[in-house]
Amino acid sequence: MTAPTLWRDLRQYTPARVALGRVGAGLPTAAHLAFQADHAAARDAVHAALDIAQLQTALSETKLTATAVRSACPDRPTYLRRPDLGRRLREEDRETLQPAPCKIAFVVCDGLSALAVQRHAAGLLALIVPALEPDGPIVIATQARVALGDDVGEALHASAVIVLIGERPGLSTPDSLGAYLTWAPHVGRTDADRNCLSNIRPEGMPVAEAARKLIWLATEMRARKLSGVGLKDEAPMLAATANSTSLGAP
Amino acid sequence: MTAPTLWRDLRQYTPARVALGRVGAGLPTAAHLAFQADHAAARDAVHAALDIAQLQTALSETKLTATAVRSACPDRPTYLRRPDLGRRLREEDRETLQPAPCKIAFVVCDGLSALAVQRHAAGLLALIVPALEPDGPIVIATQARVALGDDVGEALHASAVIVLIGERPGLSTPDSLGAYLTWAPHVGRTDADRNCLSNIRPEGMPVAEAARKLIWLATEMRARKLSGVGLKDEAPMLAATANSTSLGAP
Amino acid sequence: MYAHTLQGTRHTFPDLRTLLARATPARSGDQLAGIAAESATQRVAAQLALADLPLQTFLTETVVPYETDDVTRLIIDMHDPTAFAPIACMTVGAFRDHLLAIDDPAPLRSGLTPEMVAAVSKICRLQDLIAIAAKCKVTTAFRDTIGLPGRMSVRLQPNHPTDDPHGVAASTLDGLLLGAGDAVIGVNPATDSVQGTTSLLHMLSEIVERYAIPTQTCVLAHLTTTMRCLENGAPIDLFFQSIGGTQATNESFGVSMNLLKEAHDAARSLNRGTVGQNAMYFETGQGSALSANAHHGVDQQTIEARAYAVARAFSPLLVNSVVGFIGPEYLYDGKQIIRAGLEDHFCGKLLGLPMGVDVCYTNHAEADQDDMDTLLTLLGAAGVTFVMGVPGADDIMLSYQSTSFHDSLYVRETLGLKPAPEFEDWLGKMGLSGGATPDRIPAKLAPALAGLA
Amino acid sequence: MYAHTLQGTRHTFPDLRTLLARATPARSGDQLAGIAAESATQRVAAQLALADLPLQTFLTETVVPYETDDVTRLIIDMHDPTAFAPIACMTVGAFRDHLLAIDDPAPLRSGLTPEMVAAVSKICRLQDLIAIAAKCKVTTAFRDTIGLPGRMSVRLQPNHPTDDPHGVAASTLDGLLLGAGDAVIGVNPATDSVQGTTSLLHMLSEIVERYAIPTQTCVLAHLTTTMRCLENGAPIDLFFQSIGGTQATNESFGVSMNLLKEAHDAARSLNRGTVGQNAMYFETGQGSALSANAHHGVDQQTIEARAYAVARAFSPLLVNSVVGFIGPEYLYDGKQIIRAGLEDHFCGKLLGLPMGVDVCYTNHAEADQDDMDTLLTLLGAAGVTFVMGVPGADDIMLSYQSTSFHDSLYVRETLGLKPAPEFEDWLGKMGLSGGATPDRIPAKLAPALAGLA
Ligand code: B12
Ligand code: B12
Repeated sequence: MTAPTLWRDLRQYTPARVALGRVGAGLPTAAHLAFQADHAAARDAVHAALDIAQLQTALSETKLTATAVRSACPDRPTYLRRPDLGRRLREEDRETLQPAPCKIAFVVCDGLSALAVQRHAAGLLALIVPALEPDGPIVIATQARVALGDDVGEALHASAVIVLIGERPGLSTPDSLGAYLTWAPHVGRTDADRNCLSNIRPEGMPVAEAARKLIWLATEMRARKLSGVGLKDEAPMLAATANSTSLGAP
Repeated sequence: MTAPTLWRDLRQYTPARVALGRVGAGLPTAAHLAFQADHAAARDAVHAALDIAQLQTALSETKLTATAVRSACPDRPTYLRRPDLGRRLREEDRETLQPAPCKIAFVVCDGLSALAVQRHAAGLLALIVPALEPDGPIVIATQARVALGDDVGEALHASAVIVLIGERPGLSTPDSLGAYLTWAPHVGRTDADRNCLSNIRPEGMPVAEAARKLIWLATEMRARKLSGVGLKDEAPMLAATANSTSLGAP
Repeated sequence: MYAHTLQGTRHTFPDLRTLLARATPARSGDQLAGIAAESATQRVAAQLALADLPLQTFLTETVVPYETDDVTRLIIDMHDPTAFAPIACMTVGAFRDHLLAIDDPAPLRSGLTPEMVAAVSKICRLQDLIAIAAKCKVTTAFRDTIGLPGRMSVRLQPNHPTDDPHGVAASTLDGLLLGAGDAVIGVNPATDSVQGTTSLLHMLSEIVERYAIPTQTCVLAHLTTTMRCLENGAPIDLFFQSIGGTQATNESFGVSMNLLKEAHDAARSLNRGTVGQNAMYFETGQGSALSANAHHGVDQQTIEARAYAVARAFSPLLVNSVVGFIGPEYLYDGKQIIRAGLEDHFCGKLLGLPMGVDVCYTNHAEADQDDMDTLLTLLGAAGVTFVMGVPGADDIMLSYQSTSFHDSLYVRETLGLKPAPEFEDWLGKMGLSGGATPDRIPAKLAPALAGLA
Repeated sequence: MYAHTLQGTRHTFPDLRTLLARATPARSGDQLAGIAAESATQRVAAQLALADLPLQTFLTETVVPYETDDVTRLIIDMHDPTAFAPIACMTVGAFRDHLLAIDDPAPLRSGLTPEMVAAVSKICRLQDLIAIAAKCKVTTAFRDTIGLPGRMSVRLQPNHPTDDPHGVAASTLDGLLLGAGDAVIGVNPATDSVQGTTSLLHMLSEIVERYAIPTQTCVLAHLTTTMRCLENGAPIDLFFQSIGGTQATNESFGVSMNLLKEAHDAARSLNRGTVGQNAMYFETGQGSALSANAHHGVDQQTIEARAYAVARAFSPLLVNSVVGFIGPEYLYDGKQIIRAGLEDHFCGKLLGLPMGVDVCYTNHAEADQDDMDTLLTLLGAAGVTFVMGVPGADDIMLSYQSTSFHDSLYVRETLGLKPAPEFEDWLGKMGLSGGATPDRIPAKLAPALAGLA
């Protein structure tokens, strides 16, 4: 690549909305209306529902099976206003989760982006589940928040839980997946007790990279019997990123 | 009265919120919170429902009887959003209004203040109905707008209609009644075709004064077969007001 | 037929007025009329199609027929191709860019039609509406000069439920003590009688004379009533009328172009101004056309802009959009009122009008004082020509909440805005710069002079 | 037990926190917590009771127990009775009047507790929140001076979903070209790894050095991560942490007073500032305590103000309320976000903090760009210390919409605000005053210097 000289050359380096031009202090019409169109689309994305059957089919391709549960939120509008309910299992569903002590359980939550789950969850599970020699189930939860994993983990008597969840859709990022690890999950855990990987999607952290980090973190967590602020992501960085401590000669 | 010298002396001349004091450019706390309390009350007033039975009893004290109809609005939220429906009779009710050509009909509408109607309508009708030798009915209409009088007038084949209606409640004026006169009412009349008397209430235009003006206007209207911008309120003013063309010597 | 394809879906709009309606930010009036966009996506598609529309289109396709509507005729017949020339080959979207980029849109004024400015407003964010309006300088004058940069005037609105002269005088004095009244001292009469209106005209004019205030007065009766007062020899500074954006709306208001012209001629021949002769005062407001069933399927904001074409034909001193006054049927909540207020101000200013806004709401709307503080502050930033001043924000006759005298002090202080220069001098002479401080009324403003004794 | 009788009905409130909660303007978070007023009338009654409450009460009745909460201990132990003396006998209502009347509230700062300022904010209209905040001057400094009158700074937020250095550099350059970056160039790292954070710290610091920008950098990792980077010798200007208004909230964030003190001490000993040594950067936001179930039945706005007590113990360069960031569970729509943003700014400023606001919303909230334009303009009028600058307003990593570089240009131009003086000079030297005009990148800002080749 040759050194950029024009403002718009910056666009090649980032999906961010750089080099939009300007009219006075304002945004040019084209950029402004493109933003409005993306906002309309992102608003719709929040309300998309998870296709559970499709997800189960995708999982079955790598021989994984999953049971579906729901949070205590009856619908999307409730979900948006009642995070407390999104963290609790629906009573009927708690009963279907048989306590059967296990080392690790997986909970796949729609969160705020069913699309993220639909697109990336099965692929990610296909890479991590076998590596972690799991003995617990995979649970698909809808209208769910991160902390629903605590309720599931507690119900199952799991030693640890990995939650995959659709992050809130951005203007340019409708399908970003988050992964949260919690050691000794039970209702009442706080976010200080978890670790998080975020922005899992092709344009963010690719699924393979996420799997590598998740496996590293889960292994450390089990070894140190600990998750949260006491556990830092020190998985060795990939060469490309590790070399970037300096900008290099100008 | 002695000439005022203090700002707060102005309060004796008007119910308006004068001489509130000031803190910087702002309103003192007491005045500000009094305003907020009045706003909460005024919002409630909008939603108060007309007690039709009570109104009929009040009318019967001066031997008047009235039939009740409803506009096409099923409820208050619809009323607030659909003025078009508030101007049309509910179909079932149109049928109950038998066409029987008459010189004048009266329609009492809740409008935006049931309280205004509850407090002043019967008193006003007691003064004007006998004076106008009416031959048409008195109709009580709920969830109604001014132009519902046109629909009623047309259904009855009335030559003229007088609508009494609750005006929107103000912060200090929850019970203000309006009166609208329309010659040859029929659906499609515009406000240019009507005359209006407003602010009928003890602190505004007292009922007796309103009756005097209404009778004058109705009489002129019938004589000239005309209402609206072509007809001006030229009822002789009462002495007190008429004398006020000049401020007098300072 | 207009169209735009968005995310694979083709959205079509049969005609110009439908395109405009679908492109308008959400509001209850357009929903009531059944012409609003059905989804956020459809709205954006309409905005994208609108952005691509050549401005020329507005000169060939009218939203209300030329043949049957005198407002349309006024718009088309008064259009000035020379002023239009610099933007003649632009689309609506390019026009927005142009407005944001240039320093002074004034030279374009007579080349703009209401529909053009309404269209561009629909693809503007609030900040665009503010930034562009702030560049539009519109100055008018009668006994003081309204609209100079860095200034904001106030209509003193001393209404009383019985038009009681003492009550009106007390509210007037209250307003003067708080620095209001440089736009006009304007009373809405409770009754529309010729005699009552005449009385009010006399008393207001005497107050202005005795205190020697460089301002003008107005009684906002129906124009036919005012014309009758004129015959009676009443002292009339400003001729007031509510107007709308279609012939049928104006008919429902009981007025016509001829009547307005007659009043304008009368005003000029009276020659009562000292520093200028802009002698008309108009009020408008989104929703009145729909309410009168006179909207021809056009969205309320476009119709509102058309009312400004009527106004500018008569060189008014003041034009006021009573934005939240009519009620939630047309602007449902604070958000809709705020947006509409800024749109109206923007459109009026672009067309060259001395735009004020009645920052207000009714008790049946979903709005409160916080929303009013918001709109007032934003309008201050946008350079609004004038706002209302009502004692304690509570109009005890019209039953709605507008801005108080305190509110205008607030916005003047916070944004560093001053009253009209002649009035500012007068306030200084009276010891009232920045408003009086409580307690004693200054001797120069002796209430007795206003008939209060 | 507190009470007020309104229109014949007696409203009672069992304790101070309930009184505060019922007096708060409506918002979804308090409804979620089940502590909001049940009706508009009950809210006004609570406000009236609150207005009558002596400020002294806040020194004797705590909303979160002193014994079990270190934030309460900090508040009570640091209270300065001398500064409090002038207002010691006032009620909350009289305090509001006082704040509106005086010119400079600064001398009161150390006599104020968060609960006092939260209480008074609850009985303020937006215009009061704006007018009073505009009087509070708070100045801090590191490599430039933040918060001088007539100035507004911008945090340049060049986030990237993989922390790619080229991506971060491109966004940084974009922001500099549009005049942003005087508050801080601050990246939220996508991953929280020590190695990743260290890389980012190095690259940001090199950009600042090579372009010789009088500003500071920050990577907003968890403070424990930043401390680990410090051990690695990474160049750290500002130490960042999210904080909350109760001990339990901070615990849920994985931080403690000790950790904050340790970081503050480290910052001072690094001594990297040139014109000042304010080296902490905190973020807060209504709702985080409730989300962590750490709110003790206290309304979210009061808890938020308590977070400022934590912040002010560490003389921060910048404090930022991320007002619309968390989502509609806590602030449902534009109206709630606008009010909360102005409250937070007001409370922070009264307590003496260099308050910025992340004017923002998420796609699951009922808000849009118009609401952001509104809040941004109002904050500009209120003298906000700094706002965010995100390319095109779209944070592609945190998935929310904040203010763009263009937005800050808009508000600077419309309200006549300037960047920090040192940065303003630098912009001048680079030929970037008022932001660059499109096309060519000035040679002095050669992208190669930022590693882009
Ligand atoms: C809202 C309002 C308006 C709105 C009406 C639009 C709408 N869709 O609501 C607008 C801003 C357009 C308006 C315009 C005018 N109005 Co007006 N308006 C009012 C107000 C504040 C409230 C009315 C109300 O609550 N009605 C009750 C609701 C429940 O019923 P509604 O069916 O929705 O209301 C209808 C009528 O009120 C009618 N209407 C409104 N104003 C007028 C005026 C006259 C003379 C008539 C006949 C009908 C009329 O419009 C509504 C829709 O059809 C009253 C003051 C008050 N306190 O009542 C003044 C008031 C009725 N209006 C008044 C005047 C003078 C006018 C104008 C003539 C001013 C002018 N010089 O142009 C114009 C033209 C009116 C016309 N002929 O069409 C005066 C009437 C004085 C009198 N005794 O005759 C009043 C009393 C206020 C005042 N004192 O200045 N008005
Ligand atoms: C919203 C949010 C917050 C909010 C959370 C409050 C709330 N009630 O929602 C606030 C502002 C308080 C916050 C704080 C912090 N956050 Co945060 N946050 C986010 C964000 C933007 C969205 C999360 C989301 O959509 N979740 C999905 C929804 C459906 O589920 P939920 O159950 O409602 O979400 C819960 C979790 O997201 C959790 N949470 C939020 N942040 C963090 C961070 C960590 C490390 C953990 C374990 C959990 C957690 O809070 C929510 C409520 O419990 C993400 C970025 C992203 N794109 O996802 C960053 C993100 C998760 N946060 C991040 C960080 C670093 C933090 C802080 C540690 C910053 C700091 N230095 O203090 C703090 C403290 C977090 C903690 N330990 O509690 C990083 C995590 C990086 C990493 N890989 O570890 C992310 C990825 C953003 C970033 N790159 O900077 N955050």
